[in-house]
Amino acid sequence: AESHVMEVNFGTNWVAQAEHGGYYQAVADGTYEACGLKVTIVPGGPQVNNRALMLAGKIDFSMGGNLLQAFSAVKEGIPLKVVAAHFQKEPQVLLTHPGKVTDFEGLKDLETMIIGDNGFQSFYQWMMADYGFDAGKRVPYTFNPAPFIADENSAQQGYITSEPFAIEKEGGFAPDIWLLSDAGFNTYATTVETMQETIDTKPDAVKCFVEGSAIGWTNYLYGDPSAANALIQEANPEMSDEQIAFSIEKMKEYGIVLSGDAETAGIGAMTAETIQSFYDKMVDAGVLEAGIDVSQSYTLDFANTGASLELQKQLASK
Amino acid sequence: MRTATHTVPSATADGTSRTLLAMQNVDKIFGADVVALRNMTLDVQEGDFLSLLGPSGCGKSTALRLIAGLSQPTRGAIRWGTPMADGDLSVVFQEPTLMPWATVIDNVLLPFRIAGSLTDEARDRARDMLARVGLAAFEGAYPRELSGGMKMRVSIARALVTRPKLMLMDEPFAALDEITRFKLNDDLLQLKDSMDCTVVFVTHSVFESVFLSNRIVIMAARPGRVIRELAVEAPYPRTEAFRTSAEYAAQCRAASDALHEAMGGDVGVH
Amino acid sequence: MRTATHTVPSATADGTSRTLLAMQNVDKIFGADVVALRNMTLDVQEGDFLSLLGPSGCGKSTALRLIAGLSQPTRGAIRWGTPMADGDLSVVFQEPTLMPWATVIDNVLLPFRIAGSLTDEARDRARDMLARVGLAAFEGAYPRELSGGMKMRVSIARALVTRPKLMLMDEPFAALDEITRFKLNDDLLQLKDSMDCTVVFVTHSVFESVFLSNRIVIMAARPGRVIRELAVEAPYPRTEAFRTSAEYAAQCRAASDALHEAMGGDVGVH
Amino acid sequence: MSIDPAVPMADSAPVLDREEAQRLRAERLSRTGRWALPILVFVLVIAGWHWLVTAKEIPHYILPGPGLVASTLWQDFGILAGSWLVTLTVTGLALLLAVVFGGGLAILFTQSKWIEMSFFPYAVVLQVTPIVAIAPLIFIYVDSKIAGLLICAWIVAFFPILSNTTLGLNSADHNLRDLFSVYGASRWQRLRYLQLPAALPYFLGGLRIAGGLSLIGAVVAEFVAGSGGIGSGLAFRILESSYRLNTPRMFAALTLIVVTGVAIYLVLSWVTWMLLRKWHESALKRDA
Amino acid sequence: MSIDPAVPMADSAPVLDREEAQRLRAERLSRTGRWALPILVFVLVIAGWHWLVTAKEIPHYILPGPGLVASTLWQDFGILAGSWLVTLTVTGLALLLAVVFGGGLAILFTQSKWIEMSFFPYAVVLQVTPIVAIAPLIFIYVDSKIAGLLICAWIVAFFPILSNTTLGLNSADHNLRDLFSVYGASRWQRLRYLQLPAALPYFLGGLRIAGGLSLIGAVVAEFVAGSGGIGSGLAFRILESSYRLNTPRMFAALTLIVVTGVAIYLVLSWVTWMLLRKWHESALKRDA
Ligand SMILES: Nc1ncnc2c1ncn2[C@@H]1O[C@H](COP(=O)(O)OP(=O)(O)OP(=O)(O)O)[C@@H](O)[C@H]1O
Ligand SMILES: Nc1ncnc2c1ncn2[C@@H]1O[C@H](COP(=O)(O)OP(=O)(O)OP(=O)(O)O)[C@@H](O)[C@H]1O
Ligand SMILES: [Mg+2]
Ligand SMILES: [Mg+2]
Repeated sequence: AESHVMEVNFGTNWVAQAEHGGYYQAVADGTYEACGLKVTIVPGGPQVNNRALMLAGKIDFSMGGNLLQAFSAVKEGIPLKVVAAHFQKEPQVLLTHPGKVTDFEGLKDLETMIIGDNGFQSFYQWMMADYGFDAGKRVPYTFNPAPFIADENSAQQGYITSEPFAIEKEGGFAPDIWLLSDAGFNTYATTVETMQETIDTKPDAVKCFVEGSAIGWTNYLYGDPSAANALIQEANPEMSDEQIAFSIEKMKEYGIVLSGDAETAGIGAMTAETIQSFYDKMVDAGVLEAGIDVSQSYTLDFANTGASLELQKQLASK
Repeated sequence: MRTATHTVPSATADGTSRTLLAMQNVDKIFGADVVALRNMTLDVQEGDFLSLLGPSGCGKSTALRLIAGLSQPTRGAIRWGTPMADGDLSVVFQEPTLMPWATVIDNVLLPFRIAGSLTDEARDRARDMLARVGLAAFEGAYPRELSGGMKMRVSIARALVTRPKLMLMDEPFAALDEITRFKLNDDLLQLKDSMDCTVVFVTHSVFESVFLSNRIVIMAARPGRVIRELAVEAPYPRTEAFRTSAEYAAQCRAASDALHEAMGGDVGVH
Repeated sequence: MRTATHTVPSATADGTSRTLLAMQNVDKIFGADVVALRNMTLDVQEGDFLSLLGPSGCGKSTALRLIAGLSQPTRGAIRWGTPMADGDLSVVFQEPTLMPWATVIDNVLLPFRIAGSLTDEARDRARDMLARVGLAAFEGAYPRELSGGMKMRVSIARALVTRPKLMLMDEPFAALDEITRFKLNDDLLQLKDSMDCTVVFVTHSVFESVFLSNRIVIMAARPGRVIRELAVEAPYPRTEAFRTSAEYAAQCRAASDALHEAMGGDVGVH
Repeated sequence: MSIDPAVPMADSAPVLDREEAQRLRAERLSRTGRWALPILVFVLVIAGWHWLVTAKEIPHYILPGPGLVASTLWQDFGILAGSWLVTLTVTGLALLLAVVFGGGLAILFTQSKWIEMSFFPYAVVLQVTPIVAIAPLIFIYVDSKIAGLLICAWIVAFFPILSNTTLGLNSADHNLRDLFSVYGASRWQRLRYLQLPAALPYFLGGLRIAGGLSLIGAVVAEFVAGSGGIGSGLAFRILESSYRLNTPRMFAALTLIVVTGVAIYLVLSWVTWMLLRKWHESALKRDA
Repeated sequence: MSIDPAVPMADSAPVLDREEAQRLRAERLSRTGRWALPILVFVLVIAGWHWLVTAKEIPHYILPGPGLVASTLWQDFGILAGSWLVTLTVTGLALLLAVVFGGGLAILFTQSKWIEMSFFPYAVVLQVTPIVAIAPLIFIYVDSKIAGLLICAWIVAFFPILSNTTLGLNSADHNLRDLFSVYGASRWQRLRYLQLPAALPYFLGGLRIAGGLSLIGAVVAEFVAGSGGIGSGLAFRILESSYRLNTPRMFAALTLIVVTGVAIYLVLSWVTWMLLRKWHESALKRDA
């Protein structure tokens, strides 16, 4: 079987971190290799566009933030497919100074919304359309929380698994957290995207990658993550044990990876209904135009095989 | 004709004139070892038309620059007997030194502009001066459109137009033909007479220096130094008649002899 | 002395010489209306030492540039009787035109460098030529460290060092003192004699033109044109003796008269 | 050397005509070539791009062909035009600031060698500081968004003007400087009548560099300052179309930026030529 | 004008001494000032920074004081040094590329007005294209990461060299050009012996601008190329510390960048001075 090991690469959306733990886990413990893949993880970064590299065929799999871009791809006639969604919920949150606002609606009254470019293009569009947020209040988030800490009247985007930790550590206060998914932004997140051509020419590789990743995630969150963490810290020496522990804890606490469909169909599972309902919501909100055939944007052939169910039962129930 | 002493400024023959300036034991050394001037002492009396005559490279331009305050002596000093205000001085450099971005008339008007007196009268004077140097038709031209001699004439016009107290002229007429040159010689003398100024004049032409000056200082090269001073006794105004007089011819011969004799074989060219 | 016709190149008095070049009915107009040359016709015979004499701004430099091929006639043409290869020509411009970034010796060596013959012999010749113009001590100096006359001498050395077939010289000695000038006059004649070249020489000095040339072309200004041509019959080599001869004085007087007469009142200066 | 030794001496009249005709023809050719060649090259570049895209079957979402970009530009012009105007405004203001504060600093620096040695390093500091890193700081302390944008764009654009103008001011001919000294020119007069004109060719050189940089500066500033929705410039459109995977529109926006840059360059070149053609070597037509 | 009319004519010997002493004093002062003033200004800037941070109680995560930055620099030097080396390497190579391909293009462009008019616009296109937007395209078609990095950095840095060198090559004295024509110089000789030396001051001016830009280019390239962990330069450290809110370290990295930029500038200024001091107005010491 060794001679059949196929090399693929997977572009993430950020530098190595616990939010990519499942993939590193599968690399570290040989899960991918067991089904014949040698996976190289290509970390992303603030200005790095790994998706463009995938479109050009330089990268086999790319990590998607949420489903919006997959819908755009259909609209633009790009043969791109979401093959798995490893985060059942969008872990994106808005952070405020403690006690500053009392509910999600209240965020509108703040003077500054610190939102990154991608966030502005995706969930903020929805916030504007659905809740009436103001585009003019938005300043870009450069992944530096200082402006937020300095300004009580601001809100900042963040991953539930990262920013709250950093802010608590450096700013000395625990920010209030407003989960987007709770407010109705019901997209899958941290998806795995690939080109139709990859699915057509090497379906085994896709299957192996999706299933291996699901197993990897299970092991990472509920088994021993130390080997994956070592890889993460090797790729990103700045990543602290503390931060990793915090992230893992939050992913579990909020059921980011394992909740909803994932509990019955396995980690990474998607349903056509969820996707369609998210799309409809976005159309209603005016973020997307109507008439996109969203069924073109994904395939359930790989994600819902339940490859990790066994392991989930074993580990997660403990 | 007489060889003047040239050490103490107050000891000139003409008791009535006042000393305008005096170079006292001036050395000028460029870099480590190029001695452009060595122990040069020279006085200029008010009203003098003093010519500096000497071989190429003997330090004439350097002396002029020292007087103009454009360069500091390495040793020694330059003293002034009469206070000089800005604008009391004008210079014709050896090169035309025109502003390439300005028209001929603007170049001539520069001194007025700097003095803050750019009046209509100044413009008229500039036009008049351009006409005198034969460039009336070229006031709107740019320097690059002029011939070598025309450029130099603009530079001369610029120096004369302000009627300064002291004029330093470095071979102003070298690039000009004889006829223009004679014409400008006359003009210069007339102007000097009418406005009572002092001229220090560098030239290579013995004839010119005799025609124009009351004092001729002869310099030698390497190191640059004063070796003789001659006085030209002929009275002003000097006219074309003087140029054809026997006296003029005699003075020229004398000056030329003095130059040759003083320089001996060591004339900078071997 | 004789006024030559100046229309047909082949009609010169000396039947044995060949025509090197001929300017035929050349007009040169700058911009819309500055007529620098009007219907200028001039032939240069091989071996000529031809002087252009004329008032400032009459188009002497322009004519030289046309001959050098640096500028194209507006009308008319310049024909060559003898093929000229690269390096057969050298020019002394009215301005020194030295490369400020190169030392004196490197400036003089430029023609060799361009010809691809920068040998030790070339260096020796350059040094020799620098010594002749009195700049042996300055071969390592940069142009800005030289006096005006010294710069011009470097430019002269550069033009002479290659022993060209045709030399175009634009007032090369204007910035030099009489002694240096005489010395270089002699050198130039010697050189010309030894290497059998042709010289077209612009000067303001009647004396110089008579001493040096076999033909003197007198030009007038506005528009620039040839108005007289004189032949100087005295044989070569011409020495210091010639300069003091009665014949020389007579020829000078004749040339000067011709110049004055030909130019009338219209001498470019009014 | 353009001496032509082969032309025979005889037959001068016909030869004259022939030569004049030749001169005329060369002139006409050069006049045509001046326009024809750039257009030809442009057509070739576009054709090459088209060929590349079709021959290599590059999908439109990676590199759209020129036709697709052009038609997108046409269709989306309504959307893009507003953004274009925003970018143009910021670019123009940034260039103005760069001229004022780049040129002004250069003038200050040439007043004294000491000032220059003491403060020039801080200009370099500004030049090399990554905008992305200090933008948050700027936006913490500068309240007005447009002011922040302009500061960012200015930081990107000012240095070439400062550097070139300083060089130019220091390159004034020494003889002319001496002349000004002789006439007792004040600092201001020396600056106004000597140093500034002498520095003009250098300044304009810096300006032509800064023209493009202020456009880049406007784009970068927008990236770091970020404006959403209404009032956002081409940078925003690029990010947006890139996020939406609408590559043709992204290229249309890029095209607008590039066209703007070239237009700025051409305008500044024309200004340069107008100001210098009378006297500076770089703009003179040789001979006549 | 420096003529001093007030000095009396008598007493010349003591006056002479006094004057000479004065000249000496002025010279000594100027020699001391040359070093003392920049250092004084530097100390004042640092002190001002310190004062700002303490007086306004600016929290260290927004703007750390100079002391904190210095100590962080000292402590984290082990981490930062490797990144610094990476950035330095990319900067150096990018500057080299900018010199070769900026200068080379300038030489090509001055060979013919037609070539210049046809191709210069594309240089402007490169200059104004936002790297961020086309970086993905570059990385699609360029396999080697280091090559991609260098292309990005080069695009940022080359234009000032191209533009200034073109200007310089076109500014060679017309009389000298004529001289070269007379001697029948080939294109190459004219370039080598006339145009290149004449362009040197302009080229060096462009180089001093490009020095800083290639550093910026290296930083920007790293942003868009995005390398994580090992082998990544200072840009990555800045982003990372900014992300981690380790502001002191971010400023330590910024300090390294800034120091590098200033050092590059000083080195290039020194090179300029060495090459031009013999002959160019801008570098000449007036008089002696
Ligand atoms: N800036 C300088 N640096 C070095 N040496 C210089 C400088 N200026 C002049 N010299 C030297 O000083 C000497 C005198 O020069 P100066 O220009 O005064 O001569 P000059 O008498 O005016 O000659 P000319 O008649 O040729 O103009 C020369 O040997 C020259 O080489
Ligand atoms: N590039 C130019 N553009 C416009 N006019 C010019 C140009 N060059 C020369 N001229 C004009 O042509 C005429 C002749 O100039 P030229 O330089 O040939 O005179 P010249 O006889 O050499 O004078 P000089 O003895 O003063 O050097 C002058 O009127 C001058 O203004
Ligand atoms: Mg001199
Ligand atoms: Mg001339």
